[in-house]
Amino acid sequence: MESQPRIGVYVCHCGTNIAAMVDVEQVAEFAATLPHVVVARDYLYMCSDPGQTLIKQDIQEQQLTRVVVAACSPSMHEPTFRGATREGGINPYFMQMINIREQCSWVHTDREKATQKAKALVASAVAKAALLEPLEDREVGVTPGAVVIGGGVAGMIAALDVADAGFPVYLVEKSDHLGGHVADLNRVFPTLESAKELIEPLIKRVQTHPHVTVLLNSQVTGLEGYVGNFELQVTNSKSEGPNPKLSVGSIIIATGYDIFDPRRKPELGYGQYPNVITSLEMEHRLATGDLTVDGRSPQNVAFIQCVGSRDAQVGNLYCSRVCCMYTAKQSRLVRELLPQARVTVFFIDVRVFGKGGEEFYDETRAKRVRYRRGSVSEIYQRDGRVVLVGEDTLLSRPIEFEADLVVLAVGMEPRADTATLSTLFKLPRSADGFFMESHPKLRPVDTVVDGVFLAGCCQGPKDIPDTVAQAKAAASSALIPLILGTVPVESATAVVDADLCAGCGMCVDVCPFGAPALDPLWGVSRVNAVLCKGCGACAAACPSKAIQMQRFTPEQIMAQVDALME
Amino acid sequence: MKTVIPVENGDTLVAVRGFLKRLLEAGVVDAVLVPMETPAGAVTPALVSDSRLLDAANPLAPVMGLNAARVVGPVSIREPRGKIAAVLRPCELRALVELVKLKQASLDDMVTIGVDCLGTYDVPVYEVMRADDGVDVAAYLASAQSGELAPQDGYAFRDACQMCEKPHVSALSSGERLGGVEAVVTLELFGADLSAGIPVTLPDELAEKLGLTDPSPGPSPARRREIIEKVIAARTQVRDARFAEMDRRLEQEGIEGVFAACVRCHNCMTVCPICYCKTCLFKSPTFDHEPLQYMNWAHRKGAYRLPADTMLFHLTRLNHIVLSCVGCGMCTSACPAELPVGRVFRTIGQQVQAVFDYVPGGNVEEPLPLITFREDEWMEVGEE
Amino acid sequence: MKTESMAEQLELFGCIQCGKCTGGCPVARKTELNIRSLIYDMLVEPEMDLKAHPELWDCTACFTCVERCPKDVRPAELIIKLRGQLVESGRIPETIGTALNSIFRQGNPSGMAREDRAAWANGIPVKAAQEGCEILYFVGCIPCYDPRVQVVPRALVRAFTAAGLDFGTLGTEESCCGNEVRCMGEEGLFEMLVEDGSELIHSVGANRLVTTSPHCFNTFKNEYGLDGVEVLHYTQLIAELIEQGRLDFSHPPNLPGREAEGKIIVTYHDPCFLGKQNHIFDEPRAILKAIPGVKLVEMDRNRERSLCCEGGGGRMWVEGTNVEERLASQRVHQAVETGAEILAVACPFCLLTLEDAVKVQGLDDRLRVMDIMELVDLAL
Amino acid sequence: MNNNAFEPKIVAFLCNWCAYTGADLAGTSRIQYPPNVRIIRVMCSGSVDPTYVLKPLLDGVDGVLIGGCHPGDCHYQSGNYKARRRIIALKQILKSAGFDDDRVWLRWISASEGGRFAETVTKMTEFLKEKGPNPMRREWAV
Repeated sequence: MESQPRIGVYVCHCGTNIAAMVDVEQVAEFAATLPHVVVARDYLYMCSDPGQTLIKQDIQEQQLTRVVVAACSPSMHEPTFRGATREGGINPYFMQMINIREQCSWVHTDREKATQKAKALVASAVAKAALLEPLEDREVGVTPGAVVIGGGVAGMIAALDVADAGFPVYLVEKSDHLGGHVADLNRVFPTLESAKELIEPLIKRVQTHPHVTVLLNSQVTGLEGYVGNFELQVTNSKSEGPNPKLSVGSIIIATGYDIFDPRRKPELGYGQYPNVITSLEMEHRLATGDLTVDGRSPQNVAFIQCVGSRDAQVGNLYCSRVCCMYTAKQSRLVRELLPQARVTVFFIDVRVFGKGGEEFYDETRAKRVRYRRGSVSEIYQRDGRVVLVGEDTLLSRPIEFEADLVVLAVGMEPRADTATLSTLFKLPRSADGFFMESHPKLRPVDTVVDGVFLAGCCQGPKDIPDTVAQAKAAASSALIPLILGTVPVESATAVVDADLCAGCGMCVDVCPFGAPALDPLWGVSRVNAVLCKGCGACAAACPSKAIQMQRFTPEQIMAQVDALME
Repeated sequence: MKTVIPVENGDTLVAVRGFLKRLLEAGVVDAVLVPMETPAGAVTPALVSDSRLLDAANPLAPVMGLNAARVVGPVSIREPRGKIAAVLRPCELRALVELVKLKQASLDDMVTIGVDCLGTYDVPVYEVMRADDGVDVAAYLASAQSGELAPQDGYAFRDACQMCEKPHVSALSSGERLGGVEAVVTLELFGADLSAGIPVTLPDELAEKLGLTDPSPGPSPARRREIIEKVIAARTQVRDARFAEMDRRLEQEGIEGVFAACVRCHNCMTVCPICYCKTCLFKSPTFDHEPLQYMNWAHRKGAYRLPADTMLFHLTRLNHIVLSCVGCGMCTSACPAELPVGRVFRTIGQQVQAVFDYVPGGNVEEPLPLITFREDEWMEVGEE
Repeated sequence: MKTESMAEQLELFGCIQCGKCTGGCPVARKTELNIRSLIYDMLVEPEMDLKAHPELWDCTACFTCVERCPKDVRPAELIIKLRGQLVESGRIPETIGTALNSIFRQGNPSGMAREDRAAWANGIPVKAAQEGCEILYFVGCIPCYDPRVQVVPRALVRAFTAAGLDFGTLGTEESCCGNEVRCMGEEGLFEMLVEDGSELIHSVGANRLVTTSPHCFNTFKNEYGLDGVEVLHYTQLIAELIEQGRLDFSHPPNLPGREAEGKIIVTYHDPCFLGKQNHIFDEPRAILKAIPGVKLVEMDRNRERSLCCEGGGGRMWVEGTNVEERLASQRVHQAVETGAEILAVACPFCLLTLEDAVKVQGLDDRLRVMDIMELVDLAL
Repeated sequence: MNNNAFEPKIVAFLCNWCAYTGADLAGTSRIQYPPNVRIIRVMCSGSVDPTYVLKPLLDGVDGVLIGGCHPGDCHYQSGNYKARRRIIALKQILKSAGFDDDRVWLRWISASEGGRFAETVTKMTEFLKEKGPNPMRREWAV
């Protein structure tokens, strides 16, 4: 039996993320007054090396036996602080995290109340920490292999990297062909390379790779299991036969994007005037070299940027990141195809930040593509020509601009089936509707679901180089469990106090995993820890609390509740 | 088959004892679990293997000191076990069904002998009766024929009995249920002239072993039904009035008002046939609080009732067992503060049981409501 | 005038100077009004000299700028606020002052007597809403007093009666809704009208409120906060009655003086306050399509791209800085181009401005301007 | 008692996979909600013992929220279905025993429903403000 616990409390500023709305110093001062707390500190970034060192040093110098970290969500940094606790020399499960960022500073505006709440949460964490028990890490084997959903550039690159590492990959593609949107493009910026030449060798490599199984016309319709051992139900829209079930260790989502439908900006007349086309339609025209309108070569070609992007009216607040560059590309190609035509780009801002972007933009203007600042407000028809109505904001003058071909630089949107996949995979989406990464800076390809990674435009608009970079990042993250061969699993399991157990078997009845079973000899429950997933349904069913969930024991939970009542 | 255990000289009890003895003597069972009169005259269940001792058996004694389902568990739950016949009242049989679901008792190799219940007295009342006026057994048994179930003058039946609307048994083999509590063998007192014979229903095979081969009509099923309905009607009236009154009290005073005088002796839990935990949660380390904790609570509310968590105990016990509560009322009998524990549990119980359409003690095949679920039920809950 | 606090209050800092507001502004093309540039001034200059901006009174409050803004800035609200500054300091065109004064005293902008407000209904039985009714019919100032427009409420009453609706009007207790008052920047008067109006409307207990004018409709729907009262423009209610089969057209409209045979070709002009501002485009068209013998044709500029008639935002009472070029004149020519013989409208202001333009442009023999309700009435 | 000044205290038991993650999402999305809620993370709504709900209620907390995955989405297959029955039973017991069972809310909130979480807390706070403090806050004899 250990003596009284010695608790250290660490309150994180998270830069200003927490400190701006929560008086962290005051929280730390308060924490120092709580029972068993021997040291309480606040620090700029607890997760940083110096922050972790604080914890490690205190464990050693102050003989701490418990650590409480008040910072961000445990889904962010629980492993970090468990690591620090372990390195400090005590069991990593003696660390209790409490979330005062997502639950406090980011959602409240009253500093005093937010601080009050943070204090209560810290008190409850301290109360629980005093009752923590040590646990051992546990792990299970991994099914070697990955599923990649989406056969565009992102999906193919990711699939190839995983396959090249020697693991089987199932590439699940909804349509009847690989290549995604890039397959519909003509040339790509800034190299003006043919998209065909880019994509076709890639498709070929995927199709012939011995470790890649391509499933066309297929969709994932069911998902079970967890990181290391997923089982996916795949439905093939073209075949009647039994649907394959895929068993893999990790999953990469690369489902891409939809193109904005400019009919949602009715003032631009798309769908009404045949000479108002989308940039994608322009790609097809450029591919065939036929730019004629009603059999005539257009003399005045106008491009309108930001259609469906940066636009609260259609709910898309984000910049689609590629339109400026492809507009520069298309406008230049038009100039080359129609040397006599006047080509004008209406823009709000020009964003050509990628490698070679600015240089490409310079060359485009040098080729006499005219950039006019001011977005077009509406388009109507006059004498068979379309009239762009807007303001040249540099001239500060409303203008009517007659054109015989107008290209709407449409942006990207989350795919229509994002909601379905989001539900299936339990993946949150960010405010823009795209899938949300775990952390915008530090975990850009991870999701909140362990073992599920994001690649390409399903996470947000990006160009081909960024897509490929993210796909390769997703592949290497997805490979980690496959290469390790094991993944850690929930260390906390249900445990039975045989002296208390009356053998009623309710825990057995409520467990979906068959973890507890009645011992035939003694008539008491025993837990098979390998099968236990740590949900705690058994503990809730047990009236005498003979079976309990580690880390969520009734003593711990009631101590937390009690501390919150103060 | 249905037959009648013949009664000689109007001594019904001797006929019942004879029937039980034959069970042992014919080797049908190894022991009989039955209420016995101790040499001092008290009545208590015993497991009897020597048929001679059954001369002290008295399953018709109008007293209930405990719910015998509690003692069936330990003698039946594990292999190896012998064959047992257990003589039980309807509320005991129902509790037994719940305990079987909770794996606290087993019906394997068990001959349940259900006896219609004419109402029982609490032990202290019964003791006073015995000492002062004597127990008028003849009048008590005669009430079975008329259905005019009344306590002896100057005494009252147990509170739970007064409002018991499930006083009768139905044989598993008979096919005619009458909604009674099921048993393998049933001694059907209602509607019968017990001074002449005791109607019994039992499996043919068993009847043969016992030499009860003479099928006898006994009272007509219609007559029995009529009497049972009469008893139920009277009891239901009492029950509903008490439910209504208790509902009112709970609404006005809250459970904390009704149980205000609780002394936390845990007797209600100890005598409850359904409270099966080895150690009650409230006696376990989970509720071992630190002195500082008590001090905090005292500071928080200004004053803090001790022992701590008294209402939490009652509400948690409601949570744990109210869906299985068979209304035997032993809790009320055992309460030193004379709180209407049973009435509270029955009043709340029938409302909660109705939510899940669950009848405790009905059928061992029906799962306990809280360990099962249907995906498509209560779809609106949680979505608001 | 100091700019900073107003820029903050109106959230002008979200502006990215894309120019869609000025680009779409129907009067920017003919006057000095440049709302984008005004916003820019507000953002970068500490002070603004309002005297230098007589064009502020050119705005028709069509709200195209608000409809187009990709950043949820509400440019028109800046104009309203700036006008408010002018109103506060008393620097307003005389005609505007007269209109506001009349609203304050008589409850209407036209200088008419309050007790004559119900005169439009002379000879037609109309229940007083104060007695209780399901639908409160808010007639509006122009429909009450203007002899040209009065036919519209009369037609509406006939249609409501034919459909068996339980409706009533506020009679002489009805006062100006304040939509134009707000647009002209007289916030204090507007608040007073809202307060009195809300109380009066709630006291009736009707759960639906229907208006003749899209202007009244807009202000009740978006500014009053009438809890528990559904606000409808009459085109919504009439379309609903037709849909439910409660209004039966017996014959094509009997157009007096029409000699041509065959279908009556009608084009429809979307009023700003109904279309751009409240996105009611389909119901008026549904009514026209339901009238037997009518063929609906569209002008190139329709729905979201409709052209303002220049009657809103107080412009009924002030000419603006460019009287030569009138949008209404452009509009009637666009209507003629479709080959329509009737330009249907659903707004009292549009009815007056466009009909005026037809006369000025000498198009009387080619185009008639009619309210949708006139056509409905002639076909019932 | 002036109800405007009354700030209800809510204890929320949120399942790790859906509701707790939804609360995290409300945070990362900066969706504001009243600071009246105190969250206790549990692995599954199916692990919430009614006693954990009763204890704070008797101690005077004004509301208890139990948040789990939507039906069909339980990380542990069926924990939320069991929670549903358990909480329904608990609420009926509370109601029958003379308590305000509407101080106990069971809500399904998915990991992607940050907005729904914030809205639930907002609604519950408003509801409890309207309702007034838990009388148990002042009763010592329970």
